[in-house]
Amino acid sequence: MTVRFGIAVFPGTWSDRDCAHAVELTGEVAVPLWHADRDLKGCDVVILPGGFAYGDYLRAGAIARFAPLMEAVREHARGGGLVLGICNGFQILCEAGLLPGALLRNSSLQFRCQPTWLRVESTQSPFLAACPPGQPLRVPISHGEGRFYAAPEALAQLNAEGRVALRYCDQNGEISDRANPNGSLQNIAGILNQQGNVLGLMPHPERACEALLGSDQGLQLFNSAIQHLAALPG
Amino acid sequence: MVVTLKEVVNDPQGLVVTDALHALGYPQVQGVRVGKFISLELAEDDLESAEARVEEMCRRLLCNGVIEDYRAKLRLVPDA
Amino acid sequence: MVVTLKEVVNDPQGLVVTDALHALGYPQVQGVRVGKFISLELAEDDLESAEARVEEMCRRLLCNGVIEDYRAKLRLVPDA
Amino acid sequence: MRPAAADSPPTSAELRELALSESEYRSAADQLGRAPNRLELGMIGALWSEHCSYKTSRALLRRLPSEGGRVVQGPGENAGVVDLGGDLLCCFKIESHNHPSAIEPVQGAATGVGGILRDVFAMGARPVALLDGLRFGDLADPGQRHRFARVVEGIGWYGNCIGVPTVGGETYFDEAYQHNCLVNAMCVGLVQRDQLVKARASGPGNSLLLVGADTGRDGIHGATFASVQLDQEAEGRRPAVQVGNPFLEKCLLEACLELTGDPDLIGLQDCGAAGLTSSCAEMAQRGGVGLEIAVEKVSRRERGMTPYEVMLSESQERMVLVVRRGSEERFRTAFRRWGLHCEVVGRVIEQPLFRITENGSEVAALPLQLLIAGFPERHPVARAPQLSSLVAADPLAATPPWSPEDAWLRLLASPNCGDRQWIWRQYDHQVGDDTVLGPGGDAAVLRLRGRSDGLALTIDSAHRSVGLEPRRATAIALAEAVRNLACVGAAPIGITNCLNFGDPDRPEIMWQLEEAIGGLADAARELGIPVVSGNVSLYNQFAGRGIPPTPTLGLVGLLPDLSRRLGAGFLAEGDLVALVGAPGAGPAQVELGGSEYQRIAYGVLEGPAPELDLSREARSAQAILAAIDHGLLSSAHDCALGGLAVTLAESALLGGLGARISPPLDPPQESSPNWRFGLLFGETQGRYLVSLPTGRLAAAAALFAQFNTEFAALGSVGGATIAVEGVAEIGLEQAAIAWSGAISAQMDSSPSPQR
Ligand SMILES: Nc1ncnc2c1ncn2[C@@H]1O[C@H](COP(=O)(O)OP(=O)(O)O)[C@@H](O)[C@H]1O
Ligand SMILES: [Mg+2]
Repeated sequence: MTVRFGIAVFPGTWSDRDCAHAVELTGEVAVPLWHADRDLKGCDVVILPGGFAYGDYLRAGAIARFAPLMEAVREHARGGGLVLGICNGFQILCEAGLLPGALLRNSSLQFRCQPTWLRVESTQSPFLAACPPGQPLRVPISHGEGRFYAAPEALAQLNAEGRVALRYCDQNGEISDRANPNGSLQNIAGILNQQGNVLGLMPHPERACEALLGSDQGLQLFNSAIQHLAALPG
Repeated sequence: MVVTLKEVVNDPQGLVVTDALHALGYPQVQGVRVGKFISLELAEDDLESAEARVEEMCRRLLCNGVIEDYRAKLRLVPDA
Repeated sequence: MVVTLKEVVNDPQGLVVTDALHALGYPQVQGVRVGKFISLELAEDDLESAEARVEEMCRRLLCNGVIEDYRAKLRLVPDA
Repeated sequence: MRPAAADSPPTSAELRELALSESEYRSAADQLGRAPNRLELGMIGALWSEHCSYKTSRALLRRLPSEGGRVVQGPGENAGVVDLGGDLLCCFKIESHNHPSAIEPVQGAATGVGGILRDVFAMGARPVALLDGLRFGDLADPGQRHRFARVVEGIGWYGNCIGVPTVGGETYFDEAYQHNCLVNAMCVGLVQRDQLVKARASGPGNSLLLVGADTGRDGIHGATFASVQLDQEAEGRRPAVQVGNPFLEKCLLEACLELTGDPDLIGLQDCGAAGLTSSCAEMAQRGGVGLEIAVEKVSRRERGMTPYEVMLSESQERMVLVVRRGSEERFRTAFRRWGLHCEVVGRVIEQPLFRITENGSEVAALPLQLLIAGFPERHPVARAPQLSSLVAADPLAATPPWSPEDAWLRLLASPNCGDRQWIWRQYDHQVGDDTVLGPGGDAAVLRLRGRSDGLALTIDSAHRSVGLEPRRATAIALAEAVRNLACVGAAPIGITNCLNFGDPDRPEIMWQLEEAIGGLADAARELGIPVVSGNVSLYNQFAGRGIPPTPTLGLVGLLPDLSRRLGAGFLAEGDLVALVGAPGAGPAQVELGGSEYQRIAYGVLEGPAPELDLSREARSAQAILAAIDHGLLSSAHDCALGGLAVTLAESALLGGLGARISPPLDPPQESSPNWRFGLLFGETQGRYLVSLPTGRLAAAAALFAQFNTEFAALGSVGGATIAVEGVAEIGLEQAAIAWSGAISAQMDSSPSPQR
């Protein structure tokens, strides 16, 4: 059975092609999903890729979340379907209320494109189940508004429910301010919804799928999702 | 209307502006916060319903309640 | 204070927000422009000189005179 | 022809506003056989401006070689095009946005990027890379830091937002750029041969479409604005600054690329300088037809705009298309899908005329010949200034202010030799998933999907001696660019160039322009690389003072085998370090004239520029490529700014490994006791610093001998220091601190608050 990855395209999205490329590397199928459609074309996984949907005007993701496609994504998520929000996609998921918190301007006030190390904090999620525990992933970031914020209660709940998926760390998996590229609370790089089927992260796993380009460890997220779906009954 | 970051959310831009102003020789600057000023022209003749509408636009789009507060002031402009 | 793009200067953000509001079902929105709202606390007891200072800060740093205009409103706050 | 409503003759003030001379006005009136009306005059002024007409540089530009086996399109279209083989074409061009960036750094730089992107996708090519060439004054000056930070922010903002990686560039700081920062942007795109679009109109009756942003009163007279000195006057011209909209451009880009290859798409062109006037006139002229525009059909951003304002508006993010009659609706629908509105604003006509009508009545009618080619070419006097004594000066005469170690560290800590990461970490250099080598090396490398070869890109400007010897210093820029490509394993296939100069009406500046173009032309011929596109920016002048002549070259190269690519950093402890291509006795050169060491140690520019031997350069580049192809080398680094010492330190720092070399210490007899500084920091051309496994020494020596290229093993990689035996030695840690802080330490001390 092949897995169909739907890749959302909003006006201003740019990592859709990179995501499609990553999916092709896994041998599965990438299906473009147009923001104005309500149809997920029978996709098993929906990826909200990186970019600057609607120019990130007003707030990153603020306008994109109203796209007709997002209603279908919401449905999909509610039914337990897998949703992966990368960078701008993460911002959209937060604006849409599918994930808690918000992403603010980097504390440096500058855009940052650099490699980061990510510590996998929870293998609960289908996207992370296959990641070898205790082994940080090398995945680049590329954003100007990636500083994760959530109100204290929300933050406490995220931690309590094991929904912090990834934290910025150093090469040895140590969490430190030096390893925090954007000032995110508690070095948070990615979080999960309650059921764990929706993952949002600022780093770009689709850019870390080939050694030729510096790292292939981002592939683990895609493969993990594929294995999860393969294991499902029926 | 004015959309500002909640007090609890820290505002690095405000801090940098503060430092910059101190550096420029304005020690009397205590604290700066930077928000958005959105001016919006509405074709409505009834102030009441206009206020309700703006309220709604803020909640839905213009302001993100997780991190921001807003306040709106409406002014009736003859034959806008 | 409020820092806004000059009238003659194109405001892409305002245009996109306008379209978004129309799409959300607010046809009565005529035009939107997005600027900055900067709140600044000054330790000055004399309003006059405070105004002069703020004026100066705007010209020197807070407002980019090439494309932006500004207007400042000051309020005296007891023992700020 | 019937004069459209005649006006009173223009005042000299009006002509000045249009940057038209009295004689140019008379010439226009003569060719027209009548007095042009105001609108026509505005259109003529814009198209006859230096920016659009190249009336001063044109004759010189003809000297540049633009032929070559791979050349598909030379100068004359929106961008140059070379053949990569397998029906894949590479489309590239560099352009300046100096004046706007000087006035509003963020938006000026951003719209510069937007403009060059449009030039590339106007040809149907998908932009795959951006590069930027930057020049600023002394970073110690807070004003310069602010401007620099803002320009970097603007370039980053536009490129990051639109999703095209900025993979490389060049940055240089010198007081001489205090009042005229230079911002050059280069874009590289890829297109399948059958998708290539030309900016030509044809087929009378076919429709002219305008798509993208609404037209506002933006940058009216921007073209003329870019063609006059930047001075107090600039104050009044400020409206020429614009706010870019990368989001809109991203939609335009995708929509246009969906339409290329459509048989009904006849011509595509961006609206750049002089807006509709220039883009439409160019398209019509290239196609040998005429165009008619109904100005009221142009959708406006502001009320009450006159035909004059509409025709001369330089509103960003607009494209014009010529499509086959009957297919208009299809195109409009395609654009609407991307949220873009697209209007039919005119049609192609038989006569070679540019006709403008407003609600049916003619408001302008000009022969295209007059608009595009009617301007009198200008040939200002060129005279070489008296420089011989400066050139003759001995750069080794003065007593060195510092010890060799001290000087070495100071060079590493200078913003011109130091780490540039502070800049490029703000640029998305990876989007697109093709960046194999990003910023930070000698050249950027992109893979080509489904192929085993790769693309290499670099930007390089003239050696600092350019003020004294523009000809040689410009040739050096090309030689250096070729070495940069060779270091990663690529052979050059095309050049684009941006000529940033002062006021050409000053004889010494006209001389600089002639010499620089001559130097580029000769070197490009000798090295067999075609110049396929470029741009000229004159009047980079403030209060009577011009910038140093700054020809900036962008080169595209091909790596035959991507898997063989090399980096500049040392790879392995124990590897040998060798110097390739060093003429004569070995590395003991004393060429400090115009060197970076001379600049920071003495703050002067004197002495002869480094020797340049192009046939030697060609040979050694060949040799390096062969060595890389045979897998003999571990690293290769071009030996340029800062000389052997800085190059050695860079390879060490990039690899995180120390190194020790012992060059033969045989100072030329006549050289002063300062020859040590010459050895360390002399900027002798033609050299590569390479490292290789000891086991490959014999093979390498043999190979370089075959190419009759000097090869000298000087030492080895390893240890906690960087040492030139018997001359100077610095700690790796020490060096790392100096080098990595060169820019970031200064910049992060004063973060810029705006935006
Ligand atoms: N220095 C140069 N060398 C070669 N070609 C040049 C040079 N300057 C300009 N050109 C060519 O002249 C044409 C017009 O240049 P330009 O006005 O910058 O293009 P555009 O109008 O598309 O921005 C282009 O084809 C450009 O490649
Ligand atoms: Mg063009």
